[in-house]
Amino acid sequence: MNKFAKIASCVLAGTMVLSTSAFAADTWKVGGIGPTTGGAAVYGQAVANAMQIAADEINEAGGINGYQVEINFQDDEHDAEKAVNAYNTLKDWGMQILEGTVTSTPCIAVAAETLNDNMFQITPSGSAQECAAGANAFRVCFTDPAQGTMSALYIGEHGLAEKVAIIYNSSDVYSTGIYETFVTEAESQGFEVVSVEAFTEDSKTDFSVQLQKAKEAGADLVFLPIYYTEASLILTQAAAMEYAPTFFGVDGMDGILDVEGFDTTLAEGVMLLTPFVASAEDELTQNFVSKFEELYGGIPNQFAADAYDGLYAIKAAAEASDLNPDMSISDICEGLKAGMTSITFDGLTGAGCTWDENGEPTKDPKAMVIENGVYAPME
Amino acid sequence: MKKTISRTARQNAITYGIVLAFFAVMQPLAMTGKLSSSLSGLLIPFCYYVVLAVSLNLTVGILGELSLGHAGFMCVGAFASAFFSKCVQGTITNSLVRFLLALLIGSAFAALFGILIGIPVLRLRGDYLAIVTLAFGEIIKNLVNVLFIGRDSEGIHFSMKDSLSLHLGEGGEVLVNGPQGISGISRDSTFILGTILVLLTLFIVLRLIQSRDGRAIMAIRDNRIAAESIGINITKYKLMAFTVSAALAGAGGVLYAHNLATLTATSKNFGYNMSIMILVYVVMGGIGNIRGSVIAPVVLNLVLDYFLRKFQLMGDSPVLQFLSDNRMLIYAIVLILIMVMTWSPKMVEKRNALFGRRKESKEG
Amino acid sequence: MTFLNYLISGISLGSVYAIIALGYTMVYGIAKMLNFAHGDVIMVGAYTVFVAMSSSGLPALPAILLSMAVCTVLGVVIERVAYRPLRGAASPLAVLITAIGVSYLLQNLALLIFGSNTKSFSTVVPLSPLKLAGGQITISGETIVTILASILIVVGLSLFINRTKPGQAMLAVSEDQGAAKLMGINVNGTIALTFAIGSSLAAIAGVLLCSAYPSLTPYTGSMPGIKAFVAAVFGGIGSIPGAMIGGILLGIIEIFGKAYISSQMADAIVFAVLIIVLLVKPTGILGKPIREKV
Amino acid sequence: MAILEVKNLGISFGGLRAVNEFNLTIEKGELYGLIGPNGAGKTTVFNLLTGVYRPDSGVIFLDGKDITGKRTIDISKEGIARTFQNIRLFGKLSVLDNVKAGMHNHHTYSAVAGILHTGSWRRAEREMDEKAMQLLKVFELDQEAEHLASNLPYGKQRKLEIARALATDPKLLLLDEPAAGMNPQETQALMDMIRLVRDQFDMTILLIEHDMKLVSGICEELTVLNFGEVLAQGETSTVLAEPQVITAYLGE
Repeated sequence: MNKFAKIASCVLAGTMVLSTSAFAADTWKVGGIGPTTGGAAVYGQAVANAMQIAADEINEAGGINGYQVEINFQDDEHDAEKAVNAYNTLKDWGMQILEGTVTSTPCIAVAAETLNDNMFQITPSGSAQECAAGANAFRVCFTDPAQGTMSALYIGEHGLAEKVAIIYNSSDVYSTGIYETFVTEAESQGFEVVSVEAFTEDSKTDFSVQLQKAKEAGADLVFLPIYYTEASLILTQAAAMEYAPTFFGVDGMDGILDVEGFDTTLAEGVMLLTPFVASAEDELTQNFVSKFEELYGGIPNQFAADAYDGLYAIKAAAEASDLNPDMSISDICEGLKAGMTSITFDGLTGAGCTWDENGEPTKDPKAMVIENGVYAPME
Repeated sequence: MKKTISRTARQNAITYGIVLAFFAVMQPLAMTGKLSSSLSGLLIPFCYYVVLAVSLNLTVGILGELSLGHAGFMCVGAFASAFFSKCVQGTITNSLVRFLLALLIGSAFAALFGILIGIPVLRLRGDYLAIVTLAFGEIIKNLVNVLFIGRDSEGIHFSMKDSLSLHLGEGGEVLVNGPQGISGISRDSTFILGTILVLLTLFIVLRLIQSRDGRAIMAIRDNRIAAESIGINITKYKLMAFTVSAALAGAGGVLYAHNLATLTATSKNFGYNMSIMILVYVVMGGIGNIRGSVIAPVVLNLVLDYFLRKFQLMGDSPVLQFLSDNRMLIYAIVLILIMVMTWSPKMVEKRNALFGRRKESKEG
Repeated sequence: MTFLNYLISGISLGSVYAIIALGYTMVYGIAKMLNFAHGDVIMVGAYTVFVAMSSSGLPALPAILLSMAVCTVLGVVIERVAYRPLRGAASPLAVLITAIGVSYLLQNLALLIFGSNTKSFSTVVPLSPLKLAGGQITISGETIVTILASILIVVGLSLFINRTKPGQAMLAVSEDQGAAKLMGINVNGTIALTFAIGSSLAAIAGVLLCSAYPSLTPYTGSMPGIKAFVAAVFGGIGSIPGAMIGGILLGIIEIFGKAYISSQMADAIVFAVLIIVLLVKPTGILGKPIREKV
Repeated sequence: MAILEVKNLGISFGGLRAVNEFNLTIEKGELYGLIGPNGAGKTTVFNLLTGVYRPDSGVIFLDGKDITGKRTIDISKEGIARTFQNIRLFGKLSVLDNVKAGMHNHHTYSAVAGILHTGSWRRAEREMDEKAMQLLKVFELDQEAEHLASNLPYGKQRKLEIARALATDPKLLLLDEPAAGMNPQETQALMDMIRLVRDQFDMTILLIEHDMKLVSGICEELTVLNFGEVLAQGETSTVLAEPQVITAYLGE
């Protein structure tokens, strides 16, 4: 025990030394937070990688207002407490701007901290309403309520179905948020929600019951406000039981075609609302996708695109307000807030995107349908 | 016999002293802003992890039963107290009063669950008890995730399906929102309150151990049949230890809930992962060794959330970068190494040969 | 008809739990330790097959054999490096915590090597689904193979343990390690062999798990591992037929809970049933009652 | 009046009649022996007397009170204490605490008092300490009061177990093979000690023993069990001379 105590005191002594780190303000220090380990690692890693790509591009082109950008990405294991730890670590590093966090719950916890510090925060993919509640907080992605409403509207307006079934993840904030607003909007649309079934983080291998219920209720469209990992299993299992309704997803569905080893014919005819399409022909997307593939392997998903856009939005806003890294964190925040609401931004996830004072983006999702293994725009 | 009392009293004083010394060093530094953000952000987590580890040690080390559902009690305490705080945020504005009431409510709820679970479950033994406590923790987590409570002018509404089923009227507010849990909780936890809670936990646990009841609990641990033969009520004392442990875990949960702006129940924070994490603290600090349970959580959290994160900032070396990028991997290796070094009979033998056999007499 | 469909789904899911539980229960029964890393060995087995088939283009059977070999070696190495030094430690919890460390280690190594992207696992089962009642009921090839494999493993393990010399040694070790040693049994060797067999079973389980539910990440093994552990306890941990029965029952309960009570509360239902079963029968369905001698 | 009176006691385990029609009367202050070959049901009798097993038939009276079918802890409160064939101490507790645990039901205070260290705690703990040290002195364990029970040598562990049983302040003390594993010198010392316990504490003792020397040396009366049945009962010297007893023992 004594030895343990001694080691502990040494550890603490070391800690004190480390805590005094001076930093020079000749670069932009942009922090990132997201899960790079644990079950949600795929999203955090995508964001970390895309931020690095964007930063390298920006630096090569001369930086933001002539100053280089430095990125530091910290793991939050998709946990609120760890996210705050990560945030504090980044503060010690000298972070001036936060791009994060990737997932909603940690984002809400960190948003309370950034509000307190008046640190500018833009979350690439924290979609819960509260993620961008503070005046200092912005987001790149749509909110969950927006996605739910838009999906129901789209299905209703285009008369895609009469009977709709929903399968959602009841232990996930994102999924539950979309599901609830979808149902609310559905009431005023010309279709009926005939079956609502959930699954949880701890039992997401077998979906036969949920599919069986949808089938029995005669649903001709199944709405999947979930991520593509589970969606790929649902498609496989639906095919096995020869149930072939239209599957309609949201931005979390993006990435399904790139699951290594996935039989993409199963995804044929799947529809989704997403602001980003990796196969788009425009130069911006092509450039990003090819860089991502080259550096990290695999096709970038929605999260990566949001993160890439996020950093470019910061750049645009900083340039609009003519900021430099010598300013205080709070001044940078005020400047970026002003900048964000004034810019019109063309990015991977939409052209002509603007932000309001609540930090919410205005852009159009693209409705896509999977045809011959690739996305095709729907009309 | 005088000597016995004074020796344990001295040992306990050292334990309290460690906590107080830590507080005395950290608090002024944190107050004056000399402490790095990352370290001051860890101070409250240190407190609740210590409370959780010490309380679990009561079950594992003193009662001698393996519980894998400790986070379940933490979850009950956290949600009960956060719900309370959320409800009275407008009416009780003094954060200290609110926190103390929340602490009482959180611990009381956790204790209640401790009794409810304990009565049927404590008849089981060993690994079967472990698996049932794990099951209980998972049930709590699952139920919290489908719990929706809202409030409007008509009063409190409740649903186990979704927030739409609450049918809230105009201006209604969802207080507990299923997987999104409770957000906008007043952040009433402070390092001072945390330290007081740690001291209180130590006070209760250490004094309980040295009392007649503690003796009975440890007698059951060492030999159930003999304990019964001298007239010790097994069920009563098992339940007592289990309930106190649950109540203290609930108190830890209260501190946790009021430290972050949002409270959700995931497998990371309230599932078996957390229960196992707390067990790691207990075993690493020494089963039945209360002081170890004070030190181990602090050291392990420092390693995982402080040093491994900081390595990256210490220089441009690719080695440091690798360590930081793979902190969970390094942590796993550190965990295995420490376990093998401290517990393997061969290592223990070597250590005893090196340092003499004083360890033996210090136990208990 | 719906009921039958649910029943079949339950059996399909249960057969996967069963085959994982078999490895769990065997290691528990003989080495008397909860090997929390078992689920992660399953994940390693699945990745091995995935890499062998998709990158090296091996056919299914050699890939599975390779995966069994890899997992066997892995199991023996884990046992030697992380578990054996703690045999005879002052508390059995020490090795439990080490097992948790090994579990974290395997997950994070896989994350480092294979990345976090989900891999879709293509099935190794060439059987087409069995259709009954004019196509209203379908039993997938994976389910048939998994059940057959489980039965084969139950029979094979039972024969091995009861009829062979190393099997008898395992029995002796499981009864009393000290006494077994005095009888001249190589306890370390026997336990290493147990881990070798348990881990090669994990490889098979991994392949079948991912064939039935084709989604592979570094964390794939963890939750099914816990569920299989629950299944093993259900059936009476240490009992080989018990693991199979427990696994299938668990699958059926999970599916029925989802279908007839609430899909949101499936986990709570499964675990509540487990608690009730253990309260009625404290050592599981086929577990031997513990009688303490006074 | 008899301290212990057992009539027609019996129990079966899965068809096997482990103890059948067992009768026994022990007077206050007596040193009584229960002997018999292995598997004769001696320890089963102890387990029936202490409530570990519930008898199928028969009654047990302790000091005139019917205690048949009561739970172990209640029987302990009524006044039967025991030791075990394979020593059962609280290994991780100190020697002193082992004895104090034995006084569990005699010096009580609430858990809250124990945590707040109120007057009742102080009084009870002080009394317990004093009494326990006295007991330990009798058993020559006072020097080891602070040692962990598991660190004591075998012989002293046996003594400690007796001390702990006495700490419950029993009317009847049951000793299950107290001399098991002891050499002749130790057995001799043990015999002296058992006599001492009887005299000093005015105790009634029922003991199970294999060691004939010990039995014939200290027991005033004997019951011989064989296959769960009473083979012979009465004064020690008479019983040991009975031919069926000799056969049962030689036949073992």
